Amino acid sequence: MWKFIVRRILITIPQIILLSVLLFLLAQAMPGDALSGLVDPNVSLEQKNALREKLGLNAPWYEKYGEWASGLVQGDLGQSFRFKMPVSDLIEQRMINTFWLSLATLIITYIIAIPLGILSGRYNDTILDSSITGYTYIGFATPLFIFGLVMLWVFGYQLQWFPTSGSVTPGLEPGSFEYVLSKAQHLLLPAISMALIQTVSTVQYLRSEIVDTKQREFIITARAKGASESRVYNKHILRNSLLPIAAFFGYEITFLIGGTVFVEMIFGFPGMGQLFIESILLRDYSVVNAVVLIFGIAAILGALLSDIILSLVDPRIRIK
Amino acid sequence: MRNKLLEINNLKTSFRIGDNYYAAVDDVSLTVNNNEILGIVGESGSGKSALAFSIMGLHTRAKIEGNIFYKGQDIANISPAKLNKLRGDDLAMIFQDPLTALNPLMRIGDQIAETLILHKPEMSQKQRKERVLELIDLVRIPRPEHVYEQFPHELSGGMRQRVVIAIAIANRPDLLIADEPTTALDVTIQAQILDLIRELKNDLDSGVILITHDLGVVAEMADRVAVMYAGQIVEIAEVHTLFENPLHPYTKSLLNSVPTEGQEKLHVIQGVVPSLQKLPRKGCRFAARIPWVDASAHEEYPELHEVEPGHFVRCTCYSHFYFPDESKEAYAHGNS
Amino acid sequence: MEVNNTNLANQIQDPTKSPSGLKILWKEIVRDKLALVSLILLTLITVFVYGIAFVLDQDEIVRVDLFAIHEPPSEEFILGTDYGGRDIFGQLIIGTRNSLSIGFLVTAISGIFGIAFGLIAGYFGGYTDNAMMRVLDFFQVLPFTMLVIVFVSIVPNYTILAFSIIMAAFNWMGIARLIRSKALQEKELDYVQASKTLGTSHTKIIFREVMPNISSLIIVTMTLNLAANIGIESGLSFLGFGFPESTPSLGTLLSYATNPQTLEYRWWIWVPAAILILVMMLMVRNVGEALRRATDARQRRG
Amino acid sequence: MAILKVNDLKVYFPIKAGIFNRTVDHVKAVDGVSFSIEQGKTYGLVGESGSGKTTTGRAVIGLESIYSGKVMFNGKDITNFGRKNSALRKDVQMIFQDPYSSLNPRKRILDIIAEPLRNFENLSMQEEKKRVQSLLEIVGLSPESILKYPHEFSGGQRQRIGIARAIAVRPKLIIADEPVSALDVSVQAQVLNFMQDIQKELNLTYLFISHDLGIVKHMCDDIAIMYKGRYVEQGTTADIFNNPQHIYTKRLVSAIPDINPRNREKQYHFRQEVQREYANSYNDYFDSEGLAYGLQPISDTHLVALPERG
Repeated sequence: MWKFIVRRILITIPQIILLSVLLFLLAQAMPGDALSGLVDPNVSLEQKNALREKLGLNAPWYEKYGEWASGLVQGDLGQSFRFKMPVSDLIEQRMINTFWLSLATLIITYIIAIPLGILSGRYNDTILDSSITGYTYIGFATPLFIFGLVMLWVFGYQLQWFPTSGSVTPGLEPGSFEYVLSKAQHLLLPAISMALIQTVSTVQYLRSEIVDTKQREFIITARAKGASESRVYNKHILRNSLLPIAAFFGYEITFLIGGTVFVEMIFGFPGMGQLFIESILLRDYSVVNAVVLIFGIAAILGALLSDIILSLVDPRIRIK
Repeated sequence: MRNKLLEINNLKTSFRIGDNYYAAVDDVSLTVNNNEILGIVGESGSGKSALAFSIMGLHTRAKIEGNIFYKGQDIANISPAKLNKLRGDDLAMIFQDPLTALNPLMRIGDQIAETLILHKPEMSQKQRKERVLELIDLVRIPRPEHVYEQFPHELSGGMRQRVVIAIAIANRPDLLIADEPTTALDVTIQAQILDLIRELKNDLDSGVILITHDLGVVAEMADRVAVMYAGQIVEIAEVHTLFENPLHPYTKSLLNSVPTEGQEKLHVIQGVVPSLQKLPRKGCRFAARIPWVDASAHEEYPELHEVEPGHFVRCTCYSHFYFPDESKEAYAHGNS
Repeated sequence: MEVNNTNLANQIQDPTKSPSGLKILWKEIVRDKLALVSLILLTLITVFVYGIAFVLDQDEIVRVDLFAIHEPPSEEFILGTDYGGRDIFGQLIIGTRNSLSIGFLVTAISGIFGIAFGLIAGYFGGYTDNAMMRVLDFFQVLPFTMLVIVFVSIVPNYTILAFSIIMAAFNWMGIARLIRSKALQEKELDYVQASKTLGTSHTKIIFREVMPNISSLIIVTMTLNLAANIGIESGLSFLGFGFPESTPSLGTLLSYATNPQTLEYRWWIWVPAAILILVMMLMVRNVGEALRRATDARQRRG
Repeated sequence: MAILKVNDLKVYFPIKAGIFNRTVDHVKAVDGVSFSIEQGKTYGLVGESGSGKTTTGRAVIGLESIYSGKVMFNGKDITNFGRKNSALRKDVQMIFQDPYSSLNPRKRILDIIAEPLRNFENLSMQEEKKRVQSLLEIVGLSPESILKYPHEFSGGQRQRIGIARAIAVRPKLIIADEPVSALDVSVQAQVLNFMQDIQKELNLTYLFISHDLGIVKHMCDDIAIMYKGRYVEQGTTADIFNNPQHIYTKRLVSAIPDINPRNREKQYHFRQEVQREYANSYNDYFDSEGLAYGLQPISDTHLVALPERG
């Protein structure tokens, strides 16, 4: 098992390096460079070129990459062209917001997925199952952004149960109870919207795991032992079906990343996704780069986490 | 002293295909005594496994008609709770494929212990573990303590089959059903597993139903043999009788198609086993495979005839059967 | 005809494995009422939007008319106008056509590449497979939406084809992984081994022996991908990174709803587009799922 | 003259381990196997799962890459004969175990049987069709079947179609890998009889791979017993069955269930006795790694794996 995990971690390192190279090259291809954000637009071309040379902007790409990467390792994500401040400062609060939004989404996703998946799998081909699969069916075919808009329209504007934008009501004392409550309130609608769509794949996965496990031969062995149906379910079917779901966990992060971009835009939620879109529109590419890099690393680590969980829970990998 | 353990009367197990039910086991009656091995032979599609599953009540979507009396109690028609009291305790089963018959995510020890938890709840945890270790040792798996903690994928096929057997015999069952227990195994392992089953039968004084397609296995193991074809028993007899004086055309053909000493040409049975849907429900089911035998030789509704004590043959065609090639004709019974 | 079944398991033949597999998939759709209705509706939508788009003047539709801003539905504008006074109905038609075209294009590009990738990795296995799978793993963990947006914003010559290629470049992994795992199973089967001993070349074995045997999986996956791609395209357009500017798109119509005024009071701008996207995705999925059920049911028994 | 000569054949599969997935060792699937087959004979290769018998067959026809050793066919070295070397390739054909998977379900019988013809011979459509039809007749199927698909046939019929494909380009050697083990007893007989018939007709040589000693005894002239990639015993069918020398062979022979119930006790005791001998004299027959020793001749035809004398 340890070998498996170490090998898996070793795969992660080139992935992260490759991701950073890819992003760096993309940044090079982006119109404008660090200079355009730094200097007065009225400076002459010659002066600019001299400055470029001085700042090392004319160096070959791999040298520039080395410099950029060593900065990254020290936590230096570069400067924002537009806001004239370190990207890391710009990102910090946004990242915290997105983190809470993602966490809330994940929790709601599982709160929905596990009971629905279990019911649907256990009572497959009943009316209950049909209604649950009906939901997953429609959920699969509904783009998140449309669903988000509808949720905002219904619960934000029509019923006015939730705030329609922002992450907290302005003017509240950070750390106070009202502040936390307001944060949660702002979080809830986007998180529920995302979770309701995101959860359908988990529900379906769990359902098909259960239906598959039900048909496995060792279930017959368990019945032949004289185990009651409920015991067969709890001891054999459920246990065996839930383990792969646990391993699914890390991959959810990948799905979340795509989702936050849409949800944060729709609900005006000041997180990383919104920052990303804003920065793209402002052509503030060092911020764009940093956001994509962070999300990319999160996804890579999520996949790593999934595989590690799998290797821990499945004895076929654990004992080798 | 042999007592009647199991008595099956007119069992019919049907599966639904499309809108109709088709009987895979059709009007089967048999008995099993304790300390006796009843061999059931047949090719694929004969219904032998469906019969085993019917006895254990393991079919989830089949229609079962008829009676299965276990020690006088009709287990085809009892509540699931009562059946669960018997399964794993009085009745136990050994499955064909040891690779899939064990839960891949559960330790060997826990899988064996489960049967004890279910039927001997009064056992303490310590007693239970001791018993499991004893069982692992009983089925001759080396290093019981070690194997107790292992998972199925760490064991070879033969070892896994021993675990399956250990599960089956954990509560000293009176009736053991072995469904092709050695088909997935190598021949040297097969010999060991068969010897083990025989010894366990003697020790526990149980009745065993041994289902197989291998005539050699039956010849070595069974006390009595039932030959199944297309869902029915076509011949049932004491083992020596069956091999020395087979009567039903199917039994004879089957025996002739196995290579034996000095045989030049193997016998080939014409045609193929009909599918469940296409099976003729009237007349002799084997008639189509022996077209040279006159149609009048068959019964309209073939029944089992007791030709000598304990020897039953279905359909009257047996007395008119001969092999079409000259050389075999001499052996055929009642040449006409 | 001589149909011979030796046991219960073989009694129900896997039609997707038999020559008439595609015919049977078709039959399955016809039998499945929902899928049939979906297919008919889809065909109607397709014919309708392509037909009308043919006669509509796109320049006319996207021309800003400041005297007709935010008009509610009327006789002149069946579905009203947007903030630039442009006809919603016309945009809807052309947008749907564009969404479908892009959907097909992306599905085809990513499908062809993914199938070839998966077949080659799965068939050769070993080191080839290992190396190819590392590449695939990497692509799969990339933040798809964001990279597409970044690419879209930096590509200088931005056209519909460029957009499709960018989308396909980050979207071929799913089908490739699926095909690869199927090809891995398939190549172990004796018919592939037999072809090798009979002197047939690898290329021929991959595309003439193995591929036909997984054609139903390919069809099912491509159909489901089509639904997904329509959704992804409209999502990107919604964010403003889909179609080139001034090309009508369903996602663009929906993006107007990020304005609270529009969301609350001008339903005619975004609701029809939302419904159209939902209906199209659902219909394509219905067809795809019916195909999948047909394939699965047989495989479980076969 | 020997049509096939295999000399010290080794097929190793790498074992990957460690963090970098390097090859740390090899599974010696076939570990130094030598034999030769005379034209027109049937040579049986017997062993349990994992013995390397199938790998040996697959290596001979080029489906496994050979680690070392030599395969000579008709005096020519075919050890690593490439895909392009069609003249040699067409002379060696194979019959597969599973008749359900060895025929491409998507192809018509015509295309299945014609596959080798298309690869090795340039026939017109008309000639090709005729050839396929005559092949179908040889294997006892109706020539009208050419437009049918494999699923329309039973297991035994499919196996015969597989044989028709194998003999389409008139090979000299056929490697039959467990050709009947997936079939029911009564169907086995049909395929075995048929294999014997075409052998006589076409003067074929068989390398017959099987785990079933009864069938091998019925079919083969010479037999080799394999265990863990090595030969333990080789000889004529009579040598092996009437005078088994190696303890593993004895064990294998004693394990075959006897079809006569009267021999039950005898068989049981024989088995017990062999088991005892196996336990007692294991070290006389296997080296420290549990592998068989090199072969020593004990008669003109009979070779047994024993430690070198002296």
